Amino acid sequence: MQTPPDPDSLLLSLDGFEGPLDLLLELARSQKLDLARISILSLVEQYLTVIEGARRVRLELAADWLVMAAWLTWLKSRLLLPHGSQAAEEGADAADVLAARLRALQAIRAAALWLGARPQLGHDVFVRGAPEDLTQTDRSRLALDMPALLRAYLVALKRGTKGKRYRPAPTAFWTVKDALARLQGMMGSVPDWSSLEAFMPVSETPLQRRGAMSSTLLAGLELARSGLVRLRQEEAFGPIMLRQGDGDVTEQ
Amino acid sequence: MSQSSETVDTPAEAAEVLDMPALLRIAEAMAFASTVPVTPRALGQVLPVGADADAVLAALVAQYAGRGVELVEIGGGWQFRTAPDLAKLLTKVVQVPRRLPRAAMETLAIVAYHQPVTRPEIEEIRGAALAQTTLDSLLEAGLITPRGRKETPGRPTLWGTTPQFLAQFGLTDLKDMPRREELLVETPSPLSQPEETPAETPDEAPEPQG
Amino acid sequence: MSQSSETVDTPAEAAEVLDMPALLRIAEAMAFASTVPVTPRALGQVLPVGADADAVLAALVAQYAGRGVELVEIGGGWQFRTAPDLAKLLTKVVQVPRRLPRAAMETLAIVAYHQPVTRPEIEEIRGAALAQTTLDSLLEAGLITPRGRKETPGRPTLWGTTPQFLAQFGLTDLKDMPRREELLVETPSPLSQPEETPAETPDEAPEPQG
Repeated sequence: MQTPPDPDSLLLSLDGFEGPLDLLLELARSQKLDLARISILSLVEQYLTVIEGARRVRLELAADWLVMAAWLTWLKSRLLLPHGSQAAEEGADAADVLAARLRALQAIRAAALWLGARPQLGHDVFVRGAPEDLTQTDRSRLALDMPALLRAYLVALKRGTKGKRYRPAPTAFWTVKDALARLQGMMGSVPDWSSLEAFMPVSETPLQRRGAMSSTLLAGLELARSGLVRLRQEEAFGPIMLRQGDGDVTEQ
Repeated sequence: MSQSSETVDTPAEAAEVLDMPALLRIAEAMAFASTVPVTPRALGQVLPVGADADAVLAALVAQYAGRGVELVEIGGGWQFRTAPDLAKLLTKVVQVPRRLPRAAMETLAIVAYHQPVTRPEIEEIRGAALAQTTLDSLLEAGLITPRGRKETPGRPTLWGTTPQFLAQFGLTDLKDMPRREELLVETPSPLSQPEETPAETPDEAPEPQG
Repeated sequence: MSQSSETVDTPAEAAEVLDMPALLRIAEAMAFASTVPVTPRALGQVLPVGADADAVLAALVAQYAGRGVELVEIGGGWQFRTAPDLAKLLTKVVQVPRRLPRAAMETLAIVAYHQPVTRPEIEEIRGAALAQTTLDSLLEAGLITPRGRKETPGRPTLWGTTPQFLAQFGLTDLKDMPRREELLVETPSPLSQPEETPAETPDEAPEPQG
């Protein structure tokens, strides 16, 4: 049996261990190389000594360390029992499980070392630093399929029938109301027969002009009905003349 | 021997300087791994003291002459490049078909179902203005073609689909397209040609089959 | 070989098939240009009909043996890499990322041997909690990847290694990793061999996706 490592030296580097299993493995490795033949009991005692020492110095030990300590205390009590009892069997089984876990961790640690020792890409070996791209992208072809065409058609129809369809900007027409106001306003300043066109506003388009013509005619007829104006037309399609009326409704 | 002690420290290093294959290995690895062309100056910093970087690079160029990759000078440095005759052989053309923009797809669908159809009619059906670029892209792709003019004021161009359209969609005939009635659960407000089944319209148009 | 006139159309093509230096040029250029290891199958598609891609690759490996750049087998294909002994010189000019810390290397080893494996299982084997930063660093390096979920309560994510893992450590296959018995210098335990033998796990683990 080799002498166990100085617990104080381990205590100083407790933070360096990745959990209780890591510490146990380190203790086992310092005890004997052959993990299969280590004395679990002696390992348990070493761990408990380390933790006990650590608690004296630092009270705020991580829960992991203490849970493992509690379990190992239980294991130690079983391992100390004489052989043959059921409790001693339990202890032996638990010791086997612990040994197996340590071996598994040992294997993983060895695997990590094996991996780390390999020439690593980007660390020890390098691939081409400036690779050439020998692929060309041809986007000349069209990806067309019938479902997409039909979907597009339905979307178009839906939009078209939603009243959002294209309409020309509405034209401002000269209303009868507008024409009435204008006629009444101009009446006093027109002494004799004048063409209906003289009472029309300036129109921008022929359509607007025709609209204004009919509105003014309607307004003139309305005023003629109450005798305020008199209307006259010499021939079919000829110019319509208008003058101020005298209240006589009967005159044509 | 002691005279040359200023430039060459030990006999072992002197041997290293003179060993051209070893220098070529270093230059080769560096030119390969470097992300930028390797200048003689950069190589000189890696080679043992006393080695002639220019000479090493020249030897490396000679070693790779006529091979599948060659060391070529790029902007004052040296870099491995695929031999031009092999670049053609190794270049893979990856077909990435384009999708038509949504507006073009809708326009194409309307032309297919309503042909022969004018641009204002397309706008009326879509409920949106039709950009000239959209029409142009369909023309360029050879999917639509003019089919005469409509005898209405302004005599607008009538549009129809092409044999290329049928080929692109894997159709033998426009009649293979689903009928409008099959597509629509509720018939939308009838447009300029209400009772017509659009798929049958091309009968009077030029033959679609190529 | 020229007798097989069915496969070889002209004498010129037959000559091309037989001309090993020309075939080596093609393989060389392809392996240089490819960002991923070149498989014999991929090379075969570029070589003239009748050429033996495996033989060409073997000849190319021999041609580059001992040089500054070597052709090595990685994950079922072949890739040019700088010779490992030149690392010290090259790291002067090539940026090298930080090495993975011990916790990350051990976690990676556990994933490699026990995949697919859950995070709680990794923590169980290491006997320590797995820091988020450790998992993140392995994911960022592209060395591990999720492989679905384990059908147990909580459905924890299963982890496995990637093709990048093989590339990073220069492995052809997960089977290249040593068996557990080879890793442990001790003689195998005569009494209690645990149920699961971790070193055997990779054989039944799913093949890494290509």
